[in-house]
Amino acid sequence: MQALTHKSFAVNRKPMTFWERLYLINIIKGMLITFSHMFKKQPTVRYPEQKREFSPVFRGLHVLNRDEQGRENCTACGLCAVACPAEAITMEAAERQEGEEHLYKEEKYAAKYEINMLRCIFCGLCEEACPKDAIYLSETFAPANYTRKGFIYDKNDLLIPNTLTNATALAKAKGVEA
Amino acid sequence: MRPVRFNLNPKEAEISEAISMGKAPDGVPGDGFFATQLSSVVGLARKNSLWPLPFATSCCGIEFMATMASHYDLSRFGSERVGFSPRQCDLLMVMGTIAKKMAPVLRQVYLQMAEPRWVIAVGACASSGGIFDTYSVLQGIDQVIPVDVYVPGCPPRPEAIIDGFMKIQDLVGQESIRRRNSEKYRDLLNSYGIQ
Amino acid sequence: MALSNETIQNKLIEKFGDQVLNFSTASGILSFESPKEINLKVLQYLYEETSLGFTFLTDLCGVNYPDNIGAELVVVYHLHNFTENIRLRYSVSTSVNETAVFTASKLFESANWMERETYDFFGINFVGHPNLKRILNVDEMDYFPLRKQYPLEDQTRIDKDDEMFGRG
Amino acid sequence: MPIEYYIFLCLTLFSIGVIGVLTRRNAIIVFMCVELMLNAVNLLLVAFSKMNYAAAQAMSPTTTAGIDAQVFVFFIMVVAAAEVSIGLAIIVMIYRNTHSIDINFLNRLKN
Amino acid sequence: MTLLAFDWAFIIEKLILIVIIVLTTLLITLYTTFGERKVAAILQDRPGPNRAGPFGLLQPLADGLKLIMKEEIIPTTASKWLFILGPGLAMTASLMTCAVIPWSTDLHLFGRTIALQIADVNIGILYVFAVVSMGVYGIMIGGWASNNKFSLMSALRAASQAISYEIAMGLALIALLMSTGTLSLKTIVADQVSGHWWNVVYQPLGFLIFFICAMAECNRTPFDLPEAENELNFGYHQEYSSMKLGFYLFAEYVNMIMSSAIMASMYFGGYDLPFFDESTVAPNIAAMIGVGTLLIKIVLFVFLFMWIRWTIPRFRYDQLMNLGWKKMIPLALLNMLITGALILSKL
Amino acid sequence: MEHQSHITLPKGSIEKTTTTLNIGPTHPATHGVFQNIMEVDGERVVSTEQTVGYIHRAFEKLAERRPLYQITPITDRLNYCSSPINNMGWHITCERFLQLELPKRVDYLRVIIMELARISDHLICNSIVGVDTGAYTGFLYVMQYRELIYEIYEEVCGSRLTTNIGRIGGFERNFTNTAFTKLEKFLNEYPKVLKEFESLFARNRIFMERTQGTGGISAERALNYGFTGPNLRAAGIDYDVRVQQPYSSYQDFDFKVPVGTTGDNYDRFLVRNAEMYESISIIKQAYQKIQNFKGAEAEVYHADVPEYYLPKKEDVYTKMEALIWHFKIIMGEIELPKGQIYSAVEGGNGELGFYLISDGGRTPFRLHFRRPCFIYYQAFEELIKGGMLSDAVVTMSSLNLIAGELDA
Amino acid sequence: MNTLEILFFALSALAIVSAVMVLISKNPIHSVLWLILVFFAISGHYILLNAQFLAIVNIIVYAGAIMVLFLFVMMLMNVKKDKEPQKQLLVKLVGVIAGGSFLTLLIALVKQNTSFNGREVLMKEGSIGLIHPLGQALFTDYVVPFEISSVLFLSAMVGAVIIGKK
Repeated sequence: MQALTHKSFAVNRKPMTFWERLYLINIIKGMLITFSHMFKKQPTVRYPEQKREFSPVFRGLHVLNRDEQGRENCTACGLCAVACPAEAITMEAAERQEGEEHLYKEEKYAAKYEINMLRCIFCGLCEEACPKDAIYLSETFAPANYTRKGFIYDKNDLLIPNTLTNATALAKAKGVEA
Repeated sequence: MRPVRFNLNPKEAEISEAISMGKAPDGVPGDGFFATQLSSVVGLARKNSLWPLPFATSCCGIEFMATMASHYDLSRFGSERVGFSPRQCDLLMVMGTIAKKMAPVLRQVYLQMAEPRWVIAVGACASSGGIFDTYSVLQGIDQVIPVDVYVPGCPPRPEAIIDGFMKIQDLVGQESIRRRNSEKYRDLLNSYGIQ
Repeated sequence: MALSNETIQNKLIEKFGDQVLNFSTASGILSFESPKEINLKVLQYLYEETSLGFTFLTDLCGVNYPDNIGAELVVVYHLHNFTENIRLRYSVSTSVNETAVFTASKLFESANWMERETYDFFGINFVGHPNLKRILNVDEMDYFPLRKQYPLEDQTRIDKDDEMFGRG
Repeated sequence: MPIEYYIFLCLTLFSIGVIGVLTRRNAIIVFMCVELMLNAVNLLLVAFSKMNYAAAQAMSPTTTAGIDAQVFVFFIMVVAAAEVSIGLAIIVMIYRNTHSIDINFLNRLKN
Repeated sequence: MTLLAFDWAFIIEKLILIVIIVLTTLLITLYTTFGERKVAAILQDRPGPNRAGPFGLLQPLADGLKLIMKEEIIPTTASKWLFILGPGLAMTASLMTCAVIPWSTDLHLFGRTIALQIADVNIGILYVFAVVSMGVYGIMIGGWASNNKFSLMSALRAASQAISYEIAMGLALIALLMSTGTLSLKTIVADQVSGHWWNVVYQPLGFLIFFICAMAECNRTPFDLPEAENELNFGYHQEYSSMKLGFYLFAEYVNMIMSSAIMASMYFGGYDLPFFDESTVAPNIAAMIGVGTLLIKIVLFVFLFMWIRWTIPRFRYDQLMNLGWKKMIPLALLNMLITGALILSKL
Repeated sequence: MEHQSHITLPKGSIEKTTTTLNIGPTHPATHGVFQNIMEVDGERVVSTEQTVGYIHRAFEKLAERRPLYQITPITDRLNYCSSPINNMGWHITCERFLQLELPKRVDYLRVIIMELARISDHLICNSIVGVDTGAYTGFLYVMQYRELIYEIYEEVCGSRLTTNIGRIGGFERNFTNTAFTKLEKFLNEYPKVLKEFESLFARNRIFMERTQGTGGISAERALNYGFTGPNLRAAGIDYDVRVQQPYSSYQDFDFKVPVGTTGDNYDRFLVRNAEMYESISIIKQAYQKIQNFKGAEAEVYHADVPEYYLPKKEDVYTKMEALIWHFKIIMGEIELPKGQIYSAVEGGNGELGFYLISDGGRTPFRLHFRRPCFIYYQAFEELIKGGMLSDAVVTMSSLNLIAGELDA
Repeated sequence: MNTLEILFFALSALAIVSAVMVLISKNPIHSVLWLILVFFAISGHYILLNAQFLAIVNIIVYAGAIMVLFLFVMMLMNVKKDKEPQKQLLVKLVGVIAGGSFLTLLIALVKQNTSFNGREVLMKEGSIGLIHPLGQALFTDYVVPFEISSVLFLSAMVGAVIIGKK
């Protein structure tokens, strides 16, 4: 078949030279390469003791956001659940009662908000779908567990620390070491 | 912009809830001092010499490669001897989607492993089916074999796989040497139809 | 030079008359249909006619239109002429009750598995195929999962409830 | 050690080889029994060599009487090795053509 | 010198020596497995096992204990006795070689002269050769008894490989024997100690052939076809679990150490420390220095084995056979001829 | 007496001279899950029957239930060694279907990401060929640099392997400076490592003998079997979608298409290796072009298509119109035009095609993936017939079979 | 009974028992393994007789090469125990009786022959079994047969290869 483009070039497939036929030269060359690696710096991240910084956009465990007054942002609109390709998000909406204004930002809130981390594929679509600045992914990766029920993260596990009551924890969550 | 960088409440794994643990029922005398000592020594040996059998079917297998490779190096935990012979391995690492066509094979591999054996389900697909809630995919390998540790993520990053591996190590280290002969363990296997 | 969509259309009409129909061009690819009886003839003509030279079968797949009574199942061929760099889409349709379509695996080795896949998904029976059996699904499966009437989700699941798995 | 002991031992081994040749049908086993017989002979040869050597040594301490027997054993081994290589090649060959190593079956090669 | 001298003190002395040598070999082997993992790791830019004990030093013990505590599986279709015999044979055959290795000059203890060699057989090299040719039975029997097609295939590979490379190995040895004129390892080493040069200087090609054949006999990459984990999935020992598997894995390393020791003794002066006059120190100290020297040589050879393993790809079966029959054997013959010619020309 | 032409076999003798070997589904050589039921005569392969479908996940059915943007995570899991190419391929298909015009900078950014993905794909394939011939170390050397590629992905999209990178109309966010720094680091260091990797294998006689003349296929047969990508190029046909039907502004780049002659494993190895060098050169060019953008143009990372590209978060929080669009896109209420499209990109393994049929609903009516692996794996029997078992293993890895793509 | 006798009888018993096992094993692989044991026993005898060279060569040649070949061929053919059709019982019986009578006859012959009476075999001593005198003999008196045997061996090798190639 004729050439389809003028961009092609043939790969280097020249026959073995005499020295290459002897095996030894190239084997020794290879051995020198491996030997030189003995003195190279190991790139290894010794994980439990040493942790690599993830990128600021890393898609790990979710968090539910609060505003500056410590109120939950989520209004249980369900967009995140719709956007989730894995169908991992469950929520139940509830109306905000009198006297709960300091808890919830808007009139509706998520009475129950569960993410099944075992189903979740950490694609980040929920974060993108949220119109209320409520759900974000964090830089913590989801830890392993022994049971399936250890992966149902409910609201308490997801909410970020309250600014008003627990400022130190929030600072920690923000990664600002005091 | 993200409000925080970290989620501070990742769920702690309760080792007592693992299917292979569980407290002895009341009235059963505990092991003697010697047996306990032996158990802990053997546990120590076993946990540092877990030879994995990578049952890698898809994406998670690629991350497992990264875990094995120089950047994360699973061999630090004494488990670089990756074998594909079920007889020789201690830890079945199921990584990737297990389709219904594959399920009998997986079960067969599990049956061929020598006791004591542990199973770790790496990734969403192996643990629960993940996004593939479809007619052809097994919704979690715990439908066919008992699973000791689940690792979430799709695929989990190498740190997460190592985290799961260390959970298994904790489990292995605490296991009594008599457990595999116990009634409870037999019941567990029976519940999966394994004699 | 340049083989254009019009040339192909004219040549085809010249050869097969009104048996080739529904010519249209979408995003640069000419597509047309024909009765399923002559699919091999058309493919062979496209392959062997030197001025056409569609010698590469890019893709073969099935589509199910449950609303087109009598032509529920469609087999779509994507052909490619490398030298002229032109693609072609050709489809034949068949009824869901009478699903026999001639196999293209004699012409293209690559059609072998793609036809098996199409059989597996849609139950299109490729006549003359050397080894027509399920390829991706288990042999015991008794339906053709990609037809529109069959559900996507695993029906035997017992652990599926809203609490565990989202919206269900 | 009296020479009779060795003779009896070797005769027993030899006879076992003979019985094997007579009773087994597997060509390879038959072949192996032949090897067994050869070895019995070898052992006997060595024993005889030492018997003669013992007698000769009494007269002259530097004698090499009986060494021929051991040289013969050596040659027998060489021949046995050659025989095995050819024999096994033939058996493999037959097996490839007929899918059998049954010696009774080889009768049929006659016609 | 006969093999059957019944002097009880002598026998006790030898028994103690055997126990010490075997135990030392096993201990070294244990750490060779660890060494292999570490060497592999370091060549591959990673730290290797480092969490069992300080620097991971307890790793081999952990492996061993785990293997002992693991369930024994004998496949129902396997032939039971042979299945058990296989690994035992592999282990015994590889350990038997250490009988003729001269570890050092004589020790003088309790008024006795203790030779640091289990048996100075005057056909030492032939003995080594015989034992090496036994080694393949372990693999063959184990592979066959597993009743598994991959294992069987690997057993066949092992057998044909072992036989083919034994020939070249023997021919390389003959050239060495021609230049040394003795079959006793002790004499060979002693000659090198007293002579000026190590044998490798006289027999460079012979050493190369011997080294390559030794790699093939130990089933090390690039000759690890019987194991070939990517093709045969560990081959002959894939049905083995627990300590029987341990024996197989162990035997490979014992083999490696033994062939290193033999190569060091035959070509590299054994316990001879170059540029060092042993007569300047007390004989016992000289003996100890000799042991140390030999051990260092062994370690270097073992490292070389590992280094090669972690660098190059493995052969294909037919290429391996080609190399053995069409390259190694003619080369060894050529080497023999040249040696003969040189010896004759010197006469 | 009638002469018998052949000897009749006695009872109990073995009729079959070949052995049936079952390679897979869990065999180290089948990266992922395939089953090969091989008939071998000694070590020679007489015939083989491939069984696939062990991780069939019903992608095509799944895609019929998902709006366009939710299909991206599914495409991730096709060829997971180079998922960004799949993502981009899918976005390009959608954009062509919806007739969206993209700014050049987005195209170039995409080219960078796609070529990185191609490098990581070829890198895995070639190093696995090394592993399957028995040399494990080269694999670990280059894997370190795949890790760098992953770090770049992570910087851009937040994930390593299944990237879900990009959106219809552009990227979800602009590349950060860290990403570019990492890219520079990669471009500086990687060619050296590739060179080193090459010298470990390419001229080593053991490796050459293992791969030369094994698993070869002629150009005609390769075409008939539907080969594309590096495997077809190794057989000598310089078909490359990037050149033939340029997408994402590939026409702006100057690169060469390496071709082999015999289509054997060695050619495939060399072609992939050469392509990695070409990819590096493409990335360098693209990076150069990106640096040439100045001012507001240098910040563009998506097309201005409010119907399909999510509005800015700040606007969603504050502006009603943005919120409405946001809802519409997420709920998948933007109806697609009727019609069909076939669009292809050059994936790691060859022509990765998307055949999208829309009936005007919110989800595709039918979406078919042309998975290159699936199509060329048919030829496996022809490739290995008459060769040794070891050749079959090497051939399998040098074909770069990705189970996820194959079974879909 | 001294150690020598103990060793002699133990080795003899081992040899005979193993030889019998070669016969009666159903599985040809087992037969091969038993035969290897016979060869080891015979090598043991050689060592008792101080024929060191022959002892080692016996192991190298018989146990190390020939039997590996046998084993190899068996495995190559994958001969299973039920694959060998058994001879009729009568034929077997006749075979055993014939062999037995043969043995009896030979023993009777030896017993009658008085020339063996009181002849002793020199154990553990004597230098003729060592490599030096043997080599001397081989390369002086027997050099022609030695060379001829090497030619024989070579031709056997070539023959085997040619047969195998067919």
